[in-house]
Amino acid sequence: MRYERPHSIEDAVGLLAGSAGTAAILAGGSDLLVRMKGGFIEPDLIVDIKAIGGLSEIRETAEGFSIGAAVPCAVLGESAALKKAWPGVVEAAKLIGSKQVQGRCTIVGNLCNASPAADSVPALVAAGAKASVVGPAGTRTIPVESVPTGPGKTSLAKGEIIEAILLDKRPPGSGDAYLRFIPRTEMDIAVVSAGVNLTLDERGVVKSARVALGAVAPTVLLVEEAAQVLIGTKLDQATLERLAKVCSGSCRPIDDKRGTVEFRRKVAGVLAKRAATTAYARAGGK
Amino acid sequence: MVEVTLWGSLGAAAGGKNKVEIEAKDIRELFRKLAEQYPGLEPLIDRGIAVAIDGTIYRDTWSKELPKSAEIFLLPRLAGG
Amino acid sequence: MNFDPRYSARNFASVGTRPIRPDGVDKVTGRARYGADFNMAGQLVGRVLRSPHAHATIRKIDTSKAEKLPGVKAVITAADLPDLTDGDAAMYDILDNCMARNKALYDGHAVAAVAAVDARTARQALKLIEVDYEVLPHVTDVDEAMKHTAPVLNDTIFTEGLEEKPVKPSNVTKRTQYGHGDVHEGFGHADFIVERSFKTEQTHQGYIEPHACVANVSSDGTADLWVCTQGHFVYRQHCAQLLGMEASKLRVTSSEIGGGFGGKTHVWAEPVALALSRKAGRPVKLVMTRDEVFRASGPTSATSIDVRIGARKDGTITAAEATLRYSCGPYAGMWAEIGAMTAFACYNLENVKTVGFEVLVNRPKTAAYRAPSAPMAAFAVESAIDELAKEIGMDAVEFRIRNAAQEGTRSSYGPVYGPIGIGPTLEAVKSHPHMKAPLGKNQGRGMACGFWFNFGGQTCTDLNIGMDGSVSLAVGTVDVGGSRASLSLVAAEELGIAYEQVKTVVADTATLGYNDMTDGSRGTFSSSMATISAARNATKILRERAAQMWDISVDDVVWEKGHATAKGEKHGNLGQLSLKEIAGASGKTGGPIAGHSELVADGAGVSFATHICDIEVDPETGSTRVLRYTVVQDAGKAVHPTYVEGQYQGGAAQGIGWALNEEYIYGKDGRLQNPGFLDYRIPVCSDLPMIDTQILEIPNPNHPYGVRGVGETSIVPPLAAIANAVSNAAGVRMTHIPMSPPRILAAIEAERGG
Amino acid sequence: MAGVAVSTTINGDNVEYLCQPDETLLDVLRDRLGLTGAKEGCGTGDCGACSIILDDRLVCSCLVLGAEAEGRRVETIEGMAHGDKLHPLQQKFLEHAALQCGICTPGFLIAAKDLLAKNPDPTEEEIRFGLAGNLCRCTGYDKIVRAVQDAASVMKGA
Repeated sequence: MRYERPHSIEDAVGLLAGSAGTAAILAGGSDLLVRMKGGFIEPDLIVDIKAIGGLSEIRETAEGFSIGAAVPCAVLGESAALKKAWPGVVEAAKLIGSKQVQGRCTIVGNLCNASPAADSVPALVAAGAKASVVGPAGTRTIPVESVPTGPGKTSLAKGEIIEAILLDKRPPGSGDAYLRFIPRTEMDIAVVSAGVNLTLDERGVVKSARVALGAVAPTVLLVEEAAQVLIGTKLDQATLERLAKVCSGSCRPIDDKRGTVEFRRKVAGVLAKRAATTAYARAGGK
Repeated sequence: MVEVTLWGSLGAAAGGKNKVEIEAKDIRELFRKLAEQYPGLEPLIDRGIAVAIDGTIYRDTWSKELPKSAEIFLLPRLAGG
Repeated sequence: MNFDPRYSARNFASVGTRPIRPDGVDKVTGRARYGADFNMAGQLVGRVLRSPHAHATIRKIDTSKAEKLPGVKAVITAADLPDLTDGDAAMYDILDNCMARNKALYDGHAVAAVAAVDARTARQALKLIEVDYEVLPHVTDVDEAMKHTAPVLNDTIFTEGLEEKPVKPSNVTKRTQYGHGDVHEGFGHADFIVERSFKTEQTHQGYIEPHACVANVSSDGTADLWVCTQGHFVYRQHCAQLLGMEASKLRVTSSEIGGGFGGKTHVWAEPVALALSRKAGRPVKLVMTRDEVFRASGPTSATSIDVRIGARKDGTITAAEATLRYSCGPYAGMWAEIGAMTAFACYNLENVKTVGFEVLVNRPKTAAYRAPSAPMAAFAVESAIDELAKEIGMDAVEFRIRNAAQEGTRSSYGPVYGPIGIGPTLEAVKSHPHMKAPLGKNQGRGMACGFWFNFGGQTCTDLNIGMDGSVSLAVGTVDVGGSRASLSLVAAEELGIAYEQVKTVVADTATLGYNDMTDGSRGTFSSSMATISAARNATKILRERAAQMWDISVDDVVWEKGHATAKGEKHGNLGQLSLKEIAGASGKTGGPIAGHSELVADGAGVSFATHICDIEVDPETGSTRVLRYTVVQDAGKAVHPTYVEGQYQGGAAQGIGWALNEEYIYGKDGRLQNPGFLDYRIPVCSDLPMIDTQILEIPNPNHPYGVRGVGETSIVPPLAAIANAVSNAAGVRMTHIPMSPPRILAAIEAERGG
Repeated sequence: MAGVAVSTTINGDNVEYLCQPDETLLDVLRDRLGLTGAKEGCGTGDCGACSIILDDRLVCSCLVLGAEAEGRRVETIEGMAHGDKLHPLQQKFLEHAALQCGICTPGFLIAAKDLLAKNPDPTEEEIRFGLAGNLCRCTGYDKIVRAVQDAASVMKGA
């Protein structure tokens, strides 16, 4: 086993592309080290990307925000501008693990771990976030929802690294929210979760919407039909009930140690309702 | 003479009796005579038996005297956490 | 010898104060050494290979490849731990649990172990051990295991305690029965009868420190063992017996212990570490991973309980019965029996009957967990009691007060009670402001009672007085939660000196007589009794020495407030001699001054508690929040009230976790799905409110200071108290613990739907 | 497997060590440097007993590789007291009996220190959520929360 700490993204890509055995990217390590401890993975090469220039920064660009792959989630919460623009994304990122884990874990790691229950992913999907991917063949930008392809699996090719997550600038009248259900108040993996992102017109009518559900299918679900339910409404009670019904109906959950099919279905709708209500208020709706 | 109540599985080992009368001044004598009169109890006594004297549970105190009018109960020896 | 343990009222100077514990600074600075914090020169790393199957015959184990791996110094299997138990069935079970013989009986059962120069090599070696398993059908559910169609774990088991000996083996090792009166007749007099079935899932003690030890066996047949344990003398006996050693040649030192709660009361991997060290000729350190702790060390029973209670309109219970089925893991236990004994212990019942069934399942060997077996029985009984009170239309507290046991009551497990505290705890609850606090929407209040026996047992202490007058107290009960502070207070009290003059340590097995372990809430109860006895023996010597110094008769010397005082007119001018002065002269008056005590600290006295809690339920998700929690419990006499409160709070918190979220989850394959703190959900800080405590002090007549055990009872009421609160908040009766959100939501939905 | 040479700062002292590439910082602290104050309760970041501060961030040292400490600042429980003067949190933990078995205590103290550094005047709820990454099985957290509250008021006054 080798441990490498390259100083450029090109070197990192080169190391990963050139590795003969199992290679792993180390940013926060909060998933990787757990998997190593459990004997689920024994990498031949660990590429620590934290020394690469720029990867540990949140940049505000003309288009919006670029969150480097090595930025710990705790830092997201410390960025006032990001928190103001994308409160739902930040609250999702801040729900991953404990304070201790917050100091290490990253949203890119959360995305690439490809767990259907990952906290930040439904919020990112609802936000329409994109991933900037660097690889041997160059750079490409893809929607975050196309990264995980199933539990533990991603669409990234050998040698590819997500260097940053990109979030758009916010039009006025926008708000997002993320809620998850856990049995305790902290430290759990989401049993089911919902991210909602809305933009309202001047009258408070929903103009555009994205609704994403976590832990109810092999990957995070972007529920187009749910967005349609919201668009054109002021989130009256009937709309919220319809939203809940659509969300519950679109779930394809499983029974496991964290919850049952019935529970996930039902609570997905409840959380979608509640997240939508919060997002609406954040967008300035009344 | 003290009247001794055998509880739980002890009764079965003493031939189905749940009360026996024994002439015993202390726990040691009680155990010895019980084992003599009811051989089925011997392995259970060896494994450990608790004696409740007027509601207070004693584990292995052979020298503990049995007051004449006392209520004597034999109980299994318990585990604690 | 001739120690009189009877209580006598007195004014305390030290006992009842709240000083800082003697081991405190080491623990806040990281210097305290726990099981895994000790190392020896040349030590090897021990690791255990565990069965991935819930039930399998071990046909063959080939260790040859592992043995050839460079860096591997020993590989052992059951062949290296031969059966030396000589017909002692309980020890044989412990041995088989340490290292499987013919069959692997649960997911995580040890089948082989290695010692290697480092962890990596040890891990690699485990992978090179080839085990040929024949996988057998398994059963993990307690009710399923009782069915005649269930796979039988051990075909030598024929249910004990039945009128006729069964002809076929089964998973039910024993049936036991308790009670008195005639329940059939009693139910005939009832105006209301509540009948319910309950289930509780298996929980783990959840101590934060995994099992850890360092074993060093020397070629001369002596050995040392450093280990985290609740009873190093017991571990010594177990290990010596299993390894064929003389007990005195095995010196066991108890490290600081990072929690036990019953789970560190018998050996798990320690004999394995010793066997590895014996084979390798080097010290071996063996530390369990968290995964191993969950898969292979002491959970409590899963249970299935039927309860039936009847009462008259006036609120008098006329009959109560319960059938209790407790899982034991793959080895016989007495867990259902304890449940059967404790179930109705809070009540004064004319007609009561409880029946317990001990059930074998393919799960880890059940170990004691804080008041073992009592919380589940209390959950079932106290839930039914609440429901019955509702049917009668009586207040839940009033109903319990009306039926509470008191001095003279025949307990449901047999004996007649002496002075007990159930009534006073209920009265305290009745008048507690918590009971009158307003509740909001979706909020409910519940209360429940709990009982535990408390134990005494063999105890030994040495109290040595230094020439400077300072006192060192050596005890043999492991300090799991501050007992060194309590015992220092007791020594100071009895000698009449300052707490700071006493330093209490836990001695190793070579330097003190045998002590039973710290279980059954006995640590402070027993060792304080032995400490008082030792101090009184020391005081006798102090008086003799003072008499010598004054050249008067010892009969004229009394011990008061840390001083020898000469009594009688002719000694009026002698003044006093302090302990320090007498100690300073000890070299001339006969040598060192010490007091010893070896006794069986019996008469622990039973313990009762009543808890109140407020819960909010989210009716849309089944989520719960504990809003307020109050513990009322009898301590006899609180030696160090802060640590008594700590026991109350800790037990309540464990009970809350059990009630709401903690459970072992097995897959269809019989493997444990959640062997980690991520999915085995013990309460985190933000899950809990402050836990208020009220200490009642009803002196134990069998302890000089009136002390009772306080450690365990506090885990007994929470399951029921929370179930009653949830039921009051959500309007549904919860019958399955833990009341996880999916279970609560399903119950609410079922209620709505039906 | 080639060892990684690491030069770092631990509790203000320069420290150099050689570790394996897959070795956690917790193992390095405990097994190579004799700093056994940080405990391994789970090895998966779920219990917080191995909490340390790494460049002003509270982390679980079981989720950090020893190799990653290169050039960084590590603070452990062993560096919390100043000589024989305990940190106010340490003192208050003793006074409030905020520990029973004490295995979680170093982790709690480090986490509480980090919490108060970032939020000197936390509410009870902020303390509870701030310490949610540290498991305690003995105390029910009551006395821990009170000790942190008391320490916060002492530190504000200082």
